[in-house]
Amino acid sequence: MRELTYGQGIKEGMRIKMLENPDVCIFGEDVGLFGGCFGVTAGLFEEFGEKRVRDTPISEGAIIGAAVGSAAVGLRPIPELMFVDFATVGMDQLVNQAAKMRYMFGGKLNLPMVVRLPSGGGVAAAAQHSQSLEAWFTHVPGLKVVYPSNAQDAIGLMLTAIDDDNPVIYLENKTLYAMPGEVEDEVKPIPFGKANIKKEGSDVTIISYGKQVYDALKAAELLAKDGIDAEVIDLRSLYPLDKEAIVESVKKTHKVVLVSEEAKRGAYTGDVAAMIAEECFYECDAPIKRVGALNCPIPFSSVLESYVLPSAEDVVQAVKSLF
Amino acid sequence: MRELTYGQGIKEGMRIKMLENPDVCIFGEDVGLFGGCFGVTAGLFEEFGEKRVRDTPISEGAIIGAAVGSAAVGLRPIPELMFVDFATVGMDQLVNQAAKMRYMFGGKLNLPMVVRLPSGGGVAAAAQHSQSLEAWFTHVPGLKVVYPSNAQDAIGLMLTAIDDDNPVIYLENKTLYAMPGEVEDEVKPIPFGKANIKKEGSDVTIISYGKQVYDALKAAELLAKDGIDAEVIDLRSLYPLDKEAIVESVKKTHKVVLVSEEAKRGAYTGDVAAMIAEECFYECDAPIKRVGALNCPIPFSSVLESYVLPSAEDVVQAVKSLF
Amino acid sequence: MKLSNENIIEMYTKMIRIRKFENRAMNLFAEGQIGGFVHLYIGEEAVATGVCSSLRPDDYITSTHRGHGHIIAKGGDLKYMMAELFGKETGYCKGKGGSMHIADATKGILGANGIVGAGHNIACGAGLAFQYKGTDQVCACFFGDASTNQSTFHEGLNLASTWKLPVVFVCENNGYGISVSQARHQNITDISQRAVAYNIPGITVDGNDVFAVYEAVNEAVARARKGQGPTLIECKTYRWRGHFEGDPTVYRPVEELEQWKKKDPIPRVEKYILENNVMTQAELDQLNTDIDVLVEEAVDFALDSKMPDVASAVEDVYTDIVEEGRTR
Amino acid sequence: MKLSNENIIEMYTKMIRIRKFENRAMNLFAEGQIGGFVHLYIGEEAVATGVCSSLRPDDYITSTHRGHGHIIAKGGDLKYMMAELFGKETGYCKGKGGSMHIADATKGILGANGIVGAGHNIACGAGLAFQYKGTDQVCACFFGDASTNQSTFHEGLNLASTWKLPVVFVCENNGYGISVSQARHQNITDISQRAVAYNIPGITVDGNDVFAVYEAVNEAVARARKGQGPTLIECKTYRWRGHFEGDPTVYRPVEELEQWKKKDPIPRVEKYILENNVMTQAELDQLNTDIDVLVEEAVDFALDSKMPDVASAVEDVYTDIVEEGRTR
Ligand SMILES: Cc1ncc(C[n+]2csc(CCOP(=O)(O)OP(=O)(O)O)c2C)c(N)n1
Ligand SMILES: Cc1ncc(C[n+]2csc(CCOP(=O)(O)OP(=O)(O)O)c2C)c(N)n1
Ligand SMILES: [Mg+2]
Ligand SMILES: [Mg+2]
Repeated sequence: MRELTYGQGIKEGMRIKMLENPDVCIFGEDVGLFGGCFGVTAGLFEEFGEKRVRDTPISEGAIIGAAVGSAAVGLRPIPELMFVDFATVGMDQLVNQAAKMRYMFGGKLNLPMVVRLPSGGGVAAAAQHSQSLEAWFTHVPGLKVVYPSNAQDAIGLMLTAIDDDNPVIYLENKTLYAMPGEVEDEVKPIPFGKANIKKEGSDVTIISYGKQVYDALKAAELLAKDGIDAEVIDLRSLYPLDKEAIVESVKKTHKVVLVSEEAKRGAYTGDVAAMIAEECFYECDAPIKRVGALNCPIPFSSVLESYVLPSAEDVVQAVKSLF
Repeated sequence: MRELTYGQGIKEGMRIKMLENPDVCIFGEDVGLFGGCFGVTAGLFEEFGEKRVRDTPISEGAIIGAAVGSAAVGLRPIPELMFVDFATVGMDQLVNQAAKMRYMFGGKLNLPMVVRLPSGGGVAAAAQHSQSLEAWFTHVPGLKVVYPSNAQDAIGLMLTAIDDDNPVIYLENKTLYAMPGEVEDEVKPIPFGKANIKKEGSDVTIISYGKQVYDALKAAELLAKDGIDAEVIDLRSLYPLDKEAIVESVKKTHKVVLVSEEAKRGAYTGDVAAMIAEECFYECDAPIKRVGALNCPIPFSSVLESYVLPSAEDVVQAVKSLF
Repeated sequence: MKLSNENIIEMYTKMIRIRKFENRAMNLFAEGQIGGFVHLYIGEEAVATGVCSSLRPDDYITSTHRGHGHIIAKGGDLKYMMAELFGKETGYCKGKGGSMHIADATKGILGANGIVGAGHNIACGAGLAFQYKGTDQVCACFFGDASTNQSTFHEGLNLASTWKLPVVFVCENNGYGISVSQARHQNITDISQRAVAYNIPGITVDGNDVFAVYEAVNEAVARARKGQGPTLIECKTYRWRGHFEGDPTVYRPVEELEQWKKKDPIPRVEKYILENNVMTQAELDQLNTDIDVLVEEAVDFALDSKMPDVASAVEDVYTDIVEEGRTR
Repeated sequence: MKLSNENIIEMYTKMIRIRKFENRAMNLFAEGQIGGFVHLYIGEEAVATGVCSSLRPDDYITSTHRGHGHIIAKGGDLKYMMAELFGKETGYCKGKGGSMHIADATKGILGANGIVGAGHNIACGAGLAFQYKGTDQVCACFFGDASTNQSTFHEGLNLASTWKLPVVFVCENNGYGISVSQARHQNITDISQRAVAYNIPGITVDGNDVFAVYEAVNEAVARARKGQGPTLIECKTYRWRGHFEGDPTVYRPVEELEQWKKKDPIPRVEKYILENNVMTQAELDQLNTDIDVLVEEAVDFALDSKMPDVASAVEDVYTDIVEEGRTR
């Protein structure tokens, strides 16, 4: 066992595959010498050189497009956009090209590419640098979407993502980059579609991913004091989704709260809630609650931002409302 | 009373406001002499001239961006993108600029603009010209989203949209353009956030909008033969959402089916279902069902396309599964 | 530039293949046998042909909504193309793509594309892979005049120029983006001028002269293979048909079309062939007949093929996951 | 071009306002009193000043992530700016925007912008509105060298050129986009060259010479007011600080910065002022002191202001709908 930060975990996943396979390469804005806006690629430029870790012009469409084209003819690129918010600039290349090409061409092309997208608020970066857009990506057939919450999962999911022959959206929470975590000496790939039960419990299921896993765990602790035994699920992979783990848990607890930091309206958690309401309605004996960010852009001022983003306290309240 | 097609209704809404207010103008690809790819603006160029009905270069970012800038300094533009699929090209201007500027600037700017986006499948236009992306737009705080299902609503919602001081996403279903409908001689603005109960019923609530309203109505007819009395709601306005109408109906029927032609995974209907599961769970006595398109890009071949898109028969089956 | 007779015959063959395929597609659309959006290449055959004849089989192209010509010129099989227009399971895309998405990666065809301008960046990606792997392959990127106002044109040319990618950018300037004439969608006459913005060579050629296109592209391909980076080649041409089948073309004068028909690229090559004894008239006629047959075979193949099984609709989204189908 | 003394003093005043405001912001950031992303304009003051001094109060600008200088030059109030950096309710954006989103529509400031390149098309929209309404207002659009590779640069310049919109495109070429030098993000040296692609005037000026900037922009503004369309003006300059506060600038040699510091735009104007008796040394000193006071007043104003009430977080999304707040 050793300790790595979340950011280092992401890097380690990439590095392992880069050592293994010369076709794996990284490009994006300031990913080279600068090491990326959040330092995630720091050192890789020095280790692998400019060919494999390449700075791009500020052209998000070109970054994604170049990933599509190079994946189509044999590379396994890992393009990085500096913030998920900038995916809006290259959205066509992601949604109409990367996600659909295989299908439109009758299954005759593979597009192995991993798009890294730093997400979320909490760093006073305001409305255009703090969004959570997983709901958009999970709505697009042809994309897989993962969102690790800790260093070990970051590595394991990255290994799987790079080996996957389909476009993978790899979301990262920027407030977690510096967070240290225990990591096995040799991390194994984590299969997509396998949730992680972070804490077992019998009274309520709290479903979350990314940063909110910590809110969920903290809420579980607080709830324990009130005699409520919460189960906490870290989805890890948003698509494919581990329905089985969810259904199993709901069958046990009969109560569900979903947590994410997306604007609540139209959030990914809504889709999971709807799935539960459709596929295991009779197992639920209380409203399916959701906790998210408020339905406004993320404000700059930290007092406002922390009010807008969800907290462990919000999760506690949501759970308590079910009892 | 008179008869207008859906497409003519959209045009009539724009025309009324253009006659009333010289600041209302239209721009987009081929909206001028050509009359728009679906003929919706046909005749407006001749009536109002090139200044007010203007062809643009193929630059979706510039179309939305020019709408933002001109709305910010006093026009009330109605930009058209030829297909909603192309919103991906101008997504930053829509989501990071139009939707957020007012908020980021502390409420000191209004952006009255109506973005017209022809949506949906059914015309063998394949994966890049057939999408339904309402789930993306309704997830973005700062946007309002409407989706008329008939000529009269098209007019009424357009009148309201143009008078609104916020960016409005006006979705249109391309298979409905040629559909005729009864229209009052003088159509009044239809307030946003008011659903339309198309058919009252007591056994199940079918919630839909756009083209699927017709599937819902047809399903209601078929169900009537089996003694199931369905209520059919046409949302018209996706955000703001008429929660009250939905809750009222669910309180009466205790069963809900939601229908849209979006890829079901991550669909807007999921958000509405989640709202119901959260806010009136105890009124439901059966799973909250959703009918949507299959989770794949829209295929070209008509046999495949009609299999992928939802039908009245699918709605019937979904309803029956609840009894 | 000296062209061999084989070269010339190959080019001529491609051109008439395209013309005949497109004429047939036009009739099939008019008869209601094929549907969707069909954008024909008639009148522009010299461009795709001149370009693709400069390429090796292992080179790549990206194409557009008006892709049939490019695909045929790069070696696409008429049978699978026609079957795709009919939405049949034997089509290139198993009926999933249709006219706007025909692709054949084995022939280096990265697909027609329904999004105007989408190919620019994808072509850069292909070029990047060749550069990365140290092969001397190139990617030719086709696009229309109006697409040169799209965001991606700029991103793609800048990237290719900055990284010296082996990409040849081929602009088919047919004077219109749907109904909007070039003068109304941009403030320049020669699109090759835009090369200045990226400090790369830019050249305008007669797009109805297959030899001129071939020569320009050959040079650009040679540069690209040597690692000297991209070139922008503008080919001035004209589309004879409406933007898509069904377009009444109210936006352009009939005389304009008539003028351009006089510059039909095909008779120009025929004249050259006969004058230079590349083929006899009889051989020419025979070749034409052969291709008529080929096209009819393609139609028969398409007609004889089955519609795809609906269950296949949910396949091919991913390499591994198969989505749920309808339960009805 | 003959400048009046008032003009010169106004420009000098703007420049030192910017410099002093930025230096103060730098210190406040270092002290941890303000947070978020702060991109300083130190070293580039001549650009914003030369541009905005050519504009009328009813003209507009679009700005960038590095917006403080533009906003001050266009008349932004230091108090409300500083309060916004602190996230206070008295800030320009009530604390919702922060450094990257300061705006003042009443002064024609359409906002700093966190998205690189977002202003190009928005500026076109403003220009379109002026043209539409028949006013002779113009919109100046600020952007950096690296942003000229963004999709929107191309879309915006093409639209403005095609429609002859009254927009002045001002490129602040400070040689870097974050860590990537111009030579590594594009294959041209003079960005003004890109004007060729749109058939509009393009000019490169010394961006550290406020008079040169002023003169070039004046001419461009005059053209724009007369309906002659847009101009692209490249101002070569340098940012003294890192890309954002906290950037260790490992990517550039210290000597480069030292060289540029010698070209500091402010002493150049001071020298002119003294040599040409525009002001005496004593007057200059007094002006500097006045502005030091102004900046301190701004800081005090910010410090004395309240943090916004959390309930306000959900206001201002729409003109009419107020979203639900937290129930806790
Ligand atoms: C992003 C995008 N915007 C708009 C369209 C609609 N559209 C299809 S083809 C076309 C015109 C293209 O003109 P040009 O690039 O000159 O090619 P041509 O059709 O003349 O061959 C337009 C506007 C599209 N398919 N994609
Ligand atoms: C669309 C987008 N991509 C990337 C970024 C991240 N980013 C912010 S500023 C910047 C560099 C901008 O360089 P330049 O345009 O030259 O302006 P400068 O900072 O030098 O003033 C980058 C990459 C962003 N904010 N928006
Ligand atoms: Mg064209
Ligand atoms: Mg710069």
